[in-house]
Amino acid sequence: MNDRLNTLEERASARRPLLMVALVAGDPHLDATLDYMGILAEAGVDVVELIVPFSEPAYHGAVLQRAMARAVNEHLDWAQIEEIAAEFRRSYPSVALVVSTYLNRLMVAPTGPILEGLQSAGVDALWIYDLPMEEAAEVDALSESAGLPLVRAVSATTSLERFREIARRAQAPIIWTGHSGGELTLTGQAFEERLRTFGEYTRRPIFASMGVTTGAEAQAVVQAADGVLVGSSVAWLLEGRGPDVKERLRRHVVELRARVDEVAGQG
Amino acid sequence: MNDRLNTLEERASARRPLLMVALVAGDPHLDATLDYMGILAEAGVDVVELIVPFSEPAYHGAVLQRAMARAVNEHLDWAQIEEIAAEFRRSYPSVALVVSTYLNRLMVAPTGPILEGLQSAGVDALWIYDLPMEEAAEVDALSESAGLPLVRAVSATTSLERFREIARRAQAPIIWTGHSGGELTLTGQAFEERLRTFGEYTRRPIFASMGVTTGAEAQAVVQAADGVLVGSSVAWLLEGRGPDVKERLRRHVVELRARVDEVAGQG
Amino acid sequence: MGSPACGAFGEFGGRFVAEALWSPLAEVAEVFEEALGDPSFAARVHGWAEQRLGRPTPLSHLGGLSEALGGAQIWLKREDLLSGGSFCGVVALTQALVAVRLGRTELVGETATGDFGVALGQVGLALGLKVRVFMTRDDMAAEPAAVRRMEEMGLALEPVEGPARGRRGAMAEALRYVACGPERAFYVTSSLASPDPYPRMVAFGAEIIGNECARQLRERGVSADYVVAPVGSGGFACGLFGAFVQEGSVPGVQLVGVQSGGDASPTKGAASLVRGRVGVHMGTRSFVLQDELGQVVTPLTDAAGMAMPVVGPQHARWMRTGQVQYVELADAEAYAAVRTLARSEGILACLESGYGLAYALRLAPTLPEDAHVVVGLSGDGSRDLGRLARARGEGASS
Amino acid sequence: MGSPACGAFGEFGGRFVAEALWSPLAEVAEVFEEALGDPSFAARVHGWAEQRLGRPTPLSHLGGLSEALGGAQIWLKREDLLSGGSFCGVVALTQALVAVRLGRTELVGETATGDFGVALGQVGLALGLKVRVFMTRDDMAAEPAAVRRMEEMGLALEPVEGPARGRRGAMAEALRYVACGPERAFYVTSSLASPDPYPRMVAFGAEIIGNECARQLRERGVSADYVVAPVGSGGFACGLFGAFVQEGSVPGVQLVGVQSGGDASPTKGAASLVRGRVGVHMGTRSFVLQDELGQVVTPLTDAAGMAMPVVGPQHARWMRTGQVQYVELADAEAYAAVRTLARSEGILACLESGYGLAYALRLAPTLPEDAHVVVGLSGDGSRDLGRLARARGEGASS
Ligand SMILES: Cc1ncc(COP(=O)(O)O)c(C=O)c1O
Ligand SMILES: Cc1ncc(COP(=O)(O)O)c(C=O)c1O
Repeated sequence: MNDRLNTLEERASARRPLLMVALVAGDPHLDATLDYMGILAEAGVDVVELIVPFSEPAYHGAVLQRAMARAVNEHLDWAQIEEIAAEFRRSYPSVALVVSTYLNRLMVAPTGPILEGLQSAGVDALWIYDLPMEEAAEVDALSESAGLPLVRAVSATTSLERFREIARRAQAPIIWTGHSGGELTLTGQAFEERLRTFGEYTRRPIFASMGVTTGAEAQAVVQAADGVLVGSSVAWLLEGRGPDVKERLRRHVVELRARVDEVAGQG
Repeated sequence: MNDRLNTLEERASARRPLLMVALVAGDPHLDATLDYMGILAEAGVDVVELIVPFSEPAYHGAVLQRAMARAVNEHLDWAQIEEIAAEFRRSYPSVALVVSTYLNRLMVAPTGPILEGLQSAGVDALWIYDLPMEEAAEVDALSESAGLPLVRAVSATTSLERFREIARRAQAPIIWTGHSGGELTLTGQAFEERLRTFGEYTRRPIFASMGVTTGAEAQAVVQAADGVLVGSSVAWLLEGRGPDVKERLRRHVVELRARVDEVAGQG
Repeated sequence: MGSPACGAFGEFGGRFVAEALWSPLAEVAEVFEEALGDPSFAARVHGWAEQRLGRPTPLSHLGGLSEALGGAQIWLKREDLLSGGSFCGVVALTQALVAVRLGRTELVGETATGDFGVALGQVGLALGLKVRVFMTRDDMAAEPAAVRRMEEMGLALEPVEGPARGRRGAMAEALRYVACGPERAFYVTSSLASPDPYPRMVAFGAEIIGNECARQLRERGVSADYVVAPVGSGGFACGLFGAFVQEGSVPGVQLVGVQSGGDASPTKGAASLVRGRVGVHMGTRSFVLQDELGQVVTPLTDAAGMAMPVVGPQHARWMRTGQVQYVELADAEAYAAVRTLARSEGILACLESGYGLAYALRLAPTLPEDAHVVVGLSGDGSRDLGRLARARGEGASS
Repeated sequence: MGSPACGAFGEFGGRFVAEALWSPLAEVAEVFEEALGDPSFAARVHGWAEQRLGRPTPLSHLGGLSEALGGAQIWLKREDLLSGGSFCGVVALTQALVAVRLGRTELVGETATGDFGVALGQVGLALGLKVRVFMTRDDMAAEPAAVRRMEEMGLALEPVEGPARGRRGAMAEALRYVACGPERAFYVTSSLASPDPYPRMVAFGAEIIGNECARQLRERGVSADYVVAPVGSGGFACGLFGAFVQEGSVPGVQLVGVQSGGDASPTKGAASLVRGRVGVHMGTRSFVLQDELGQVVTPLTDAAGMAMPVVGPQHARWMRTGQVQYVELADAEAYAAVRTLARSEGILACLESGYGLAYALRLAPTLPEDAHVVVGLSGDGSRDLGRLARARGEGASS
């Protein structure tokens, strides 16, 4: 496990809530994405999730579907993703970077070298949305030999027994996918209880993706989870664009960061 | 057989071509029909066919279908038909009168009295379009006791054997239905040969209904048949109406009569 | 006037046609009778019905709906499952095979909704015959999909002009065409109300349906207490009742023919057996909707297949003998019954079938749970979807 | 990357889904496997297929067309005769009975043409289940009759917004809905290209078709030399081939899957097995039409049922093993074949079936008269009438 992932674990153990923000690579073009990543880093996110767009984003909601549809037109290949990761890493050596995508995008060429390239570029972990544990054996091996751990997802349908197996394999943060591109699948108390139980079985930080759009919602999430993953509210903000989009992005993330930090040391 | 029907037979034997013209009773109203019948009689027709309209004139072509559709709206009952027949008979004691209709119109009341009423009014024969010989047993009996003979139809599908049976029963003119509301079913030589053969087996005059519209066509028909029946060309003329319709009707029938008479004594 | 001489069903039936048609129809009758005596003919009919038309259709038990109604068990004979109305299929097939036997080369028929035209194409082309279909211009405009289908099959489609009179106008034209070339053209009809031998031939084809149903009931160990079917000109009902009507063969079954009462005002509707008088129309002596002068009345009903002013002579006889009971129900009740079936069992029946269904929905709750009511569904409701939506919009029956 | 772990067909198949769906699908797989071991389950499936869906469909020998082509005998497996596509019926039925076994109360599925939505309503309501159908707004606008039909059945119809992507978009929404309430909602699909256990379940239902066909051939004393079927996502073909593909069971039969080549330009069309590469899409590892970056390409073809960028994993395996031969034909050839069949035999097949037919029309004249070619007709062509008329107008193929 690399230092940046270690740092996340340490912060989580210290009850310092974590913030992960997702961006779609190439929405609207690659240079803008690098700028946006910088804004996130400056505003203090712990992890940037860089979504590599896929034409068939079956497990994303309408906002991220639209963002990916725009980004697909940029025709990004893995060399470009590596470049942007490397560039980001040069400027922000301590902010963790997760690259995420659908499996098919990793099958266009031998997958091992793609993973190695990402690792060398400074990517800390890889999240493949449509690769459940049982189907992951081969990717697990490649991930191990490339030194690029996989982000594992859990959800309301994950049993405790299954969670323990997932946790056992996890070498990187775990993500609670608590809304399925729209509705929340568990709310309030049930969500908190489940997160608490799961938390007892892993040292990896658990980020919860819960369709968060405001600082207050983010704060509520980190009452129960180690961190919050914010995705579509950012894509929605970028979709509006206009001259002051960067400033609005900065303010949104700063607000998320501030409200999340209010929970520090609690719980 | 009454005198008027006898006269027709005598004329036929003397090779004097016969002319029958059909009118739809009540097209456009009953008084007009009586006027038109008078015009036919004055213009020298041998037989008037008075068509009692039926809502479903399955065996008539489009022109007579339209005429009947108009006449049906006049709601004529059998008493009115008798009246008009009686009126005609008073003015024209020697012109033969055939009433024709579809069977259903004779079934609204006991059929015997209807036939008797027509006979008393001076009708010479009754033609029921949809009553073939085999189904006519009961009507035959009623016709006999009412003294109102049935007109029998023959056609291109009538075999010689069948014709002989029809002829055996015939007490009134026979009608060759040579066109079925549209196309001729036999033309030229075939028609002539068939008519000649049939003629050898009956003394009743055979009128041919062949979709005749002009004097020339009528003349051609009576080269082979004892007489010609003209129907739709008259209904078509009346459909146009206008102020001079009676004069045009008169001229049409006078022309038919003249051309038909040119054939007298030939053949 | 009394009984017809040819093709009589008691005092009903007969061959009341113009002379030009007598001999062609007599020839058809003769060959049909001969075919009836030839076991290979029945085998051919049944072989084609199975291998080409997809028979038999199933008999479905409606467990859910029966339980919800809390009475008799409801069964459906599912002619709705075969596309285009399988009744048309068997009826066209039987006659087409008679045409082949007679050496005719062209089938000629009329169609109103287009279903029978399509069925003629299906069996005619398969048998190597030409097919000519007469259809009024109004009907053609109302059924563009059926017209396109016939065009794709390459059928000779004859638009009928003149006063729009649905099937009747087209039938007259088709018969007239046949009269002009009876040595090659063969008239085919789907109407039980037609001159002999057509009522016999239509029934012979349609009875396949009733025979299947009777066999299926036996296989399921069920004896029907009621068999209910819609009656327009009555071909489908005649076929379904055929297997049950013979005295003694299936004792104790009550047959019910349901006609359309239109908007329920007494002088409209299509209930020829309830409100008609004996007359002769479409070549047969039967019950005819007519005025006091003997003019035929055009029935007003939303169900295309029910709008017939005359009924097949078999039904006229069965009404006289009491072998079948005939009733009328209003259109609104038929709509409601179609909807009930769709929502409870996922089966979309045609509006025509709704009359029989509606009767069964009334009847079932009055009977014990071990009673069995069979309803004949004559076709699928795709064509009626627009009407159903409008009827719901008008709140006619929801 | 190599073989999937779950529901593998050689190196193809698998259950490539988001974590939220894993456990619900695993539970479905478990119950499905258990059902396969229970003879009463198969009996229920076959009973409902026969008594409710109207199976079997016939196998028709085309004597006239075969003779005209002057070669092999052509036979058609007639799924076109059952309304709405009987393939949808058996596939919905099998899954619905698994749902009942699992104690689920709501069927949830997606539909593109509407046929599968209607089939879900037919079997779901009959089984006392609620039914929810996801359909994109574009597809709803394109298929108003199917939408009305589902409305009449009272189904919960969910319009899917967002970038119009046909069945794929609707499928994503349906799966997402199920992930939110897996204890009551049961996902049902008609697509063979789907996560395990759906390819197995779809095949289990569809194989009824192939088993019938094999039995019907035996009964007619015929041994097929070729069995030809259209392949979109491949469910119908998989069902038809199922009975013939086992080595040894039917020796010497060549299976041919025909895909749409669209307008015949090489980068378009829907021939995933001819022009696709191995990938993971719609939850399964199979052949996917995609660009060099791994983005899925939307196929361009006139045939609604063929426009799938990914094919069921069974076909991927059969292509690898050589058990089935896969080819592509241009849309214009499919139109021409549909028209030839309509005009020669009076059978209107859907455009989708036209690809298989077109292959058979090419093949038959090259074979001797005692060879037998079976073509699977997957549905009726009513929906394609407009397209056929336009294609004729453009002189594409007449
Ligand atoms: C095979 C099968 N089983 C059962 C039923 C209905 O069963 P039940 O009467 O038990 O509701 C049907 C209805 O069509 C059926 O097809
Ligand atoms: C019963 C029956 N007989 C015959 C045929 C075709 O016969 P042949 O192959 O002799 O043309 C069919 C075709 O479907 C059929 O269903």
